[in-house]
Amino acid sequence: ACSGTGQDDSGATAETSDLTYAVITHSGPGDAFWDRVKSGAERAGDDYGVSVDYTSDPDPAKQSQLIDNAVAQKVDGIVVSMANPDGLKDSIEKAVAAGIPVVTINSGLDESAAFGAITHIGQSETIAGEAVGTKLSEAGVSNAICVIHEAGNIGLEERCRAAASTFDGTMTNLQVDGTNDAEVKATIKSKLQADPSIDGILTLGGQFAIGAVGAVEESGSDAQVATFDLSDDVVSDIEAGKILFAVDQQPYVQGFLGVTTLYLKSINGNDVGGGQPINSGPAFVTKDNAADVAEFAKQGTR
Amino acid sequence: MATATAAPDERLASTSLVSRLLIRPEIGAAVAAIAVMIFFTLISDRFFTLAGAGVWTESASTFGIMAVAVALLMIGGEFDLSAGVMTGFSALTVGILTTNYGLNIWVAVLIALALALSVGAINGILVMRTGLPSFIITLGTFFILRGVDLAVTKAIIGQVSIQGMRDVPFYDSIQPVFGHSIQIGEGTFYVSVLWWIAVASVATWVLLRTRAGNWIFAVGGAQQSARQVGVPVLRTKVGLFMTTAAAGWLVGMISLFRTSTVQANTGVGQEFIYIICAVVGGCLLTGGYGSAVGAALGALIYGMAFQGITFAQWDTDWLFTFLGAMLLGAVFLNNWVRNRGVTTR
Amino acid sequence: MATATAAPDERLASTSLVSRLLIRPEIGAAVAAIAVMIFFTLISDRFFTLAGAGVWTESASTFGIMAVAVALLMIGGEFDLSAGVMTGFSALTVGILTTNYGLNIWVAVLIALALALSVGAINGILVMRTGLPSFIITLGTFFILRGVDLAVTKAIIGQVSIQGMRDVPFYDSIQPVFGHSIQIGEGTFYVSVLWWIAVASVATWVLLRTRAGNWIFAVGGAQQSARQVGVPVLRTKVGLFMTTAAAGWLVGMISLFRTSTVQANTGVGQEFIYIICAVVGGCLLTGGYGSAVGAALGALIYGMAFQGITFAQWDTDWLFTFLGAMLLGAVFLNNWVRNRGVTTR
Amino acid sequence: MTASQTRGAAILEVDQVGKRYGNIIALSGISTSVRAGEVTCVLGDNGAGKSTFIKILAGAHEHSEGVLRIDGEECRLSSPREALEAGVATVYQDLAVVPLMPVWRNFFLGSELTKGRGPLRRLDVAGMKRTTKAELSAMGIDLRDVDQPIGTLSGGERQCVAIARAVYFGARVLILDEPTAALGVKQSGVVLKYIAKARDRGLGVVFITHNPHHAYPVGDRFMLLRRGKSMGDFPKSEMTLDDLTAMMAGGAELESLAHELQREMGADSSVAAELAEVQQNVAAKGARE
Amino acid sequence: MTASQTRGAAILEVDQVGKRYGNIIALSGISTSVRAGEVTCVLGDNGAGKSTFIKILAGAHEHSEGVLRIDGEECRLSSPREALEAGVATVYQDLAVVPLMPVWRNFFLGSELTKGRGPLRRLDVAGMKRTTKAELSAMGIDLRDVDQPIGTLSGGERQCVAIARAVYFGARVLILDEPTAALGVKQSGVVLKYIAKARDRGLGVVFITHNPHHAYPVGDRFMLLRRGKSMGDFPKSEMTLDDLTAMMAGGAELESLAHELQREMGADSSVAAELAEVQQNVAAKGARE
Ligand SMILES: Nc1ncnc2c1ncn2[C@@H]1O[C@H](COP(=O)(O)OP(=O)(O)OP(=O)(O)O)[C@@H](O)[C@H]1O
Ligand SMILES: Nc1ncnc2c1ncn2[C@@H]1O[C@H](COP(=O)(O)OP(=O)(O)OP(=O)(O)O)[C@@H](O)[C@H]1O
Ligand SMILES: [Mg+2]
Ligand SMILES: [Mg+2]
Repeated sequence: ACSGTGQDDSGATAETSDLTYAVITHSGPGDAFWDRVKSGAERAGDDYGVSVDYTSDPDPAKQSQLIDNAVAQKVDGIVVSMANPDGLKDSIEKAVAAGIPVVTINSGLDESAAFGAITHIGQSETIAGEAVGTKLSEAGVSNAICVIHEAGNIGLEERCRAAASTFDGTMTNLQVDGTNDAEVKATIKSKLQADPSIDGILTLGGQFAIGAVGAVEESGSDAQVATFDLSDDVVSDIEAGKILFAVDQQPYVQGFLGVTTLYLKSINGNDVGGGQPINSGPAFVTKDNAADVAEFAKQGTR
Repeated sequence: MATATAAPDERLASTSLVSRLLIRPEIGAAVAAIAVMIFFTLISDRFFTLAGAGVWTESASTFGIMAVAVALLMIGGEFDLSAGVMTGFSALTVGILTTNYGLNIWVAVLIALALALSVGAINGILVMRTGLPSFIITLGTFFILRGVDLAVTKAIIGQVSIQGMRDVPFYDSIQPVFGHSIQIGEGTFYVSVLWWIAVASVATWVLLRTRAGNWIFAVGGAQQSARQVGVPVLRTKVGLFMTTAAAGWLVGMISLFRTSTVQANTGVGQEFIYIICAVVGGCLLTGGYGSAVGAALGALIYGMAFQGITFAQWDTDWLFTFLGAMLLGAVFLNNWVRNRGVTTR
Repeated sequence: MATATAAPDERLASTSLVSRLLIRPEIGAAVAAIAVMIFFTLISDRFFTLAGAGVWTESASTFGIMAVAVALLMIGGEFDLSAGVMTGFSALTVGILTTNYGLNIWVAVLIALALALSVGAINGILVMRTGLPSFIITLGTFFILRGVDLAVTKAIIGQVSIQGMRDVPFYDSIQPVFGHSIQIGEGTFYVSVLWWIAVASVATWVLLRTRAGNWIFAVGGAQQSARQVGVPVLRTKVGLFMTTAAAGWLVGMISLFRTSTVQANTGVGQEFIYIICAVVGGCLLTGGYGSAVGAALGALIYGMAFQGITFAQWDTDWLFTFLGAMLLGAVFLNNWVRNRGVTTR
Repeated sequence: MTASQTRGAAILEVDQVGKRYGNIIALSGISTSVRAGEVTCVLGDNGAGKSTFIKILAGAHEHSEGVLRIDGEECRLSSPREALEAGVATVYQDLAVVPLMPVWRNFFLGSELTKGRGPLRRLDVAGMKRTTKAELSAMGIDLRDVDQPIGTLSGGERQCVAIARAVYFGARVLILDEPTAALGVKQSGVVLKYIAKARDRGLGVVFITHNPHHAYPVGDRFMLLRRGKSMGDFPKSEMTLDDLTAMMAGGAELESLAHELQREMGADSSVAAELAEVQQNVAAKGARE
Repeated sequence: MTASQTRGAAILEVDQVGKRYGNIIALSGISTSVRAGEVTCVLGDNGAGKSTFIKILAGAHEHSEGVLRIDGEECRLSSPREALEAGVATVYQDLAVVPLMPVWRNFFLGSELTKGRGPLRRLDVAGMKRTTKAELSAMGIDLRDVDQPIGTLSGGERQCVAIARAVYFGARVLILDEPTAALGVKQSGVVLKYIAKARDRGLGVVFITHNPHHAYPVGDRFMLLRRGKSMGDFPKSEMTLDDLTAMMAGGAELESLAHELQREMGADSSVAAELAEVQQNVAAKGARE
């Protein structure tokens, strides 16, 4: 399997086994969050000398086809994110029935065991979102917008819904076109101008936070920006006080641990977690600890 | 006066059976499909197994049903950009009516069909009455439906995906019609493959052997002329839009009963895959030329390429690059084969 | 023998200046733009302010630059589906070359232009040499570029968006060219608006007052006939594809220097917005008819509608529904206005 | 000088019809009727409005003024299909064929032969191919293959398909817009024969041509259009071939052209001679009246 | 009976050229030459291959066999542009116009007039409109408006634009494929005059028509095609108008048609009479030889 850069120390692996694991997520192509899951999984594959195949599709029907595909390929284990558990039920059960160990990551905590997965790693968008809602209230925000950069994306909708559920003030969703950075900024600007009482912006991806910061500056609003996910620029903006905080769900961990769990199952029969889910986060990055994560954000692993 | 005789015409060069075969629009697509199949069989030893075939035929089948309908529409000279979102729209209708309002599932399925057909009819009538290109009209309906899917679903059930379909009464009575699967060896084959074959066969029969088929070619090839010789242009075109909508409904049902769930953004962006399949299968974007079998084969090529890339275990960052290269390769091959058959200039 | 006289021709009904004006393809778009503007001004008191205008002109400007180029291409009878990713491709090229390899930013910008032009030329040459529809060829390049954008970026910088552009040497020397903004009252206006106006003006001049413009209309309207009277079809079409690619580069630079970042999937799906703007502005999808000013106005309509919905504070779950309804409304109005002007059947 | 002689009942009648395309007045104030068993020739310069007139009769364009009556009943033809159903078959100047479709499918387009019943009702492909081949070879067109796309036929072959089709389906009225324009001498002869036959079978025929030698022998009445207006409707009894040629050439302004041609092309030019003769005729007639 | 009389140098020459469309042999083994100051008429039945032949000369189709020489040098014309640059202007049977473009833009398409220099070089719109209007009215076409899309002109008006354009730009060779087909008597006369003028100016002209009355007066040599093959190339000195009509009508098989027509249409049918006369002529000639 291919690996990202910055991991040239992977020579630690002595022998390579012929184990193959499939990591199948509900991400769209090029999504920054899921890209880190992928990096984590591939790094684990390199470290353990196993091959890792990462595939993804946001449509549950297609994602389940990818699982069927992995089963047809007779992989040695499957890591799967279950944003839409109903849609994957048949395929996961079929995989389990075929004797392939399955680990669920990120979302699908409730169904994981029922479908026959050996464990669940992550925490869902819901937990992260709820934590964000609380934290925004603490910061004194009362009228916030939640910027959804892909209409109808189940994970993004869930984040906003969860954040709104624990947030004390009002939170409205704003749909923007995530494939056009300049438009994201312009749309946020429009919103800020249309409703000057907005004092908080929650973005769901690092690069959109940068746009939000720009929009705040240009429209003369004093809204505070918070975001999911990190990036180099986000960390510097946090250090500069332009971004209040960023939630780090530690996606890298979800990918890495997913593969690790399967690896241990393969070589040693371990059931990591012993049937209990393993939490991967969330971690908040604020002005206080931003410097610590800056280096990793630069690498693209946090 | 010269009359037709059975004697060979000196103005015709003798041609082999092969080159006469090559004239059919679907042959190029068939050759390309075989090439893609061989390619992936060589690359991955799991691709050409029963288990593998189960996966890529399933993947191809839903594309195929839509591609055939879209191909008919394209032969008739029109596009339907709302075709993709129509699949989600139908499935959401059924999902909401049953899980939220507790309607009988058979009734819900029929209501969804009626809704789909109405949207198709509206598309057709708007296109014909305003004289605007169908590209822009159906883009409008695409946008409208897309927003409706999201907003209505969220407003009614509070989230963006339907959950709990399996617990709806009579679910098991209807599920086999659209989502049944059988095990052959180690491969799982879905009933959607039969639907695909059935749709392609009926479409081929209609195109080549019925008056309606003749009219479809005519309205796509030269609408004005067709009108002048008395083809009922309005009826033909509206019928085509309704056919596409009905196919969208069928695929929506297949996807709903296959996975027992549907999301508010299901089908968004798929409309182009259908058009791609039809074009790979030899349909002209300008209308008046193409075949249903070709479109079905186009979907097979797409399905095989899509799943084959996973079988080949290539890095999926490159997914689209591979897909693009495969598609171009398939179209070039198709084109080359067709040009062997006939040189029209 | 009857010769042309200045005397009024009895075979012409007298027409008012108004109805003669209405024949120009862009008038419908202008009327629709004004209608949309009035609509949102009535709905939101913040829309028609300097601050508001700053936002929607900015939004319209990048769409507008691309829409004009895409309109030229459409008038010339072709599509370019790779136009959207081209913006991301150019910006990523600059981003990677500067932040990762430390290349001089001016040189990087020129290299990106050269790459864009080559892709455009390849598109054009493939379309002309194979005779395949540009829809399918540029779909292939779209897929390929999309994969390249993601995979190469990922492989080189290890993540999917460019970081740290602002720290690149000489960034401040080039930023004003593409990303400069000025404050007028409480509105921020970007230099991209000037680019938009410049591109639309040059394109209009080329279309209406140069030989190349004549050829563009001809190759789009009737390629075979154009070829027969000696129009250099290959040159014209390849030039059009290169123009579109160059516009993609320009928009990529504007977006890069305005936001100082770019992600691997920038521009995916935007190609349809460009086509929509061109069609709303009165271009025919079948080629041979349209105007650059119309396309620029189409972009203005799209930009106003898109931002206007946010200004109106409507629930953005319905965003696409509103957008679809606005678009259909604009096209219907445009069409109605044009039909007032000329009844061709 | 208006026609009064009737051979049969008026099938189609127009009264003061006109047609505008935007601000262009293509036709105005035309009145005439098409009678069973009679051939009406429509004459006129290029751009006089002949095709526009025919398209109104055929239902391809709706008229913008005046009344159209079929069998005495006032009606508006909003589509050619309605006209076809009333038994009016038309050969359009632009032929109305679908280039990518095979010849036989074009021949039967809109009026396909079928066999079988219910869901098994299907095209009678063999029958249609046979008929097409036979009808075309009766016109002297020996096609290699009726499965060839019609767009690959020569101009004249295509024209023959359009004529053969109209003749085959024409039930009560046959409208022909310059059918012989692209045809060779032999094929033109066949078309004239068809027209005569159709007339004898009791059909009403409207025939447009620029060739007086084609119009005169078959025509019963001659309607002259000039610049979108009718110049009158003359029965054959009031016309000679020369009158007709004069009318078709525009009557006046001919002298100079005839002289010029004779000078340019020498005395062997039959066109010049014809024009000259016509011109004298016109002059003579003018003197008589 | 092969042509030997030459009025000027051969500009275009073809030797055993042929053209296949897939398995359809449209043309084979044609040899002839186009000489300065000479009008070559190409005759033949519908579908004989005339347009195909012309398209080879005009560079619109590449020939599949044989050799093509321009000014004695062997070459392949891969685009009409090359032919135009060699001074060959063509009127195609399908006219080669862009329907949505205004008349004047169509007239100058590919050879636009410009004024100004460098980046300011721009179309000379006024000049082009003026020229278009003037050239068309010289042909007797009085357009309402040269800004009208050419697709809205009548068939004959469109034909005149195509002819006027070719005549205006034709430098050394003028090729006309059935230019008079859709034209009225007057316009046809003008076209014949143009052909004669072009010949006198020393251009080589290739002229296709189905009308012997148009072909005979202006033609110097007559090439006959039948079913894709050449039946020979005759100088005018060896031909009479009747020979020509006979050749154009296909010679044989005429008798029955002539009789039939005479029966159908009565004695006043000039076509029938003509055919009958021709037929006798052919018979007589056959007897002589
Ligand atoms: N693109 C093509 N593909 C296949 N066959 C063709 C094509 N073009 C022409 N043909 C065939 O070649 C033959 C010669 O056609 P051509 O147009 O040269 O005839 P023509 O002599 O000009 O006839 P007409 O007098 O009717 O215009 C015809 O039989 C026609 O069917
Ligand atoms: N769609 C249209 N829009 C505008 N003007 C038109 C349209 N169709 C025809 N015209 C004009 O109407 C006039 C009459 O056209 P029509 O085709 O009836 O002439 P015609 O008598 O058939 O001529 P021809 O002998 O050349 O075929 C022409 O001057 C033409 O320019
Ligand atoms: Mg006409
Ligand atoms: Mg011809």
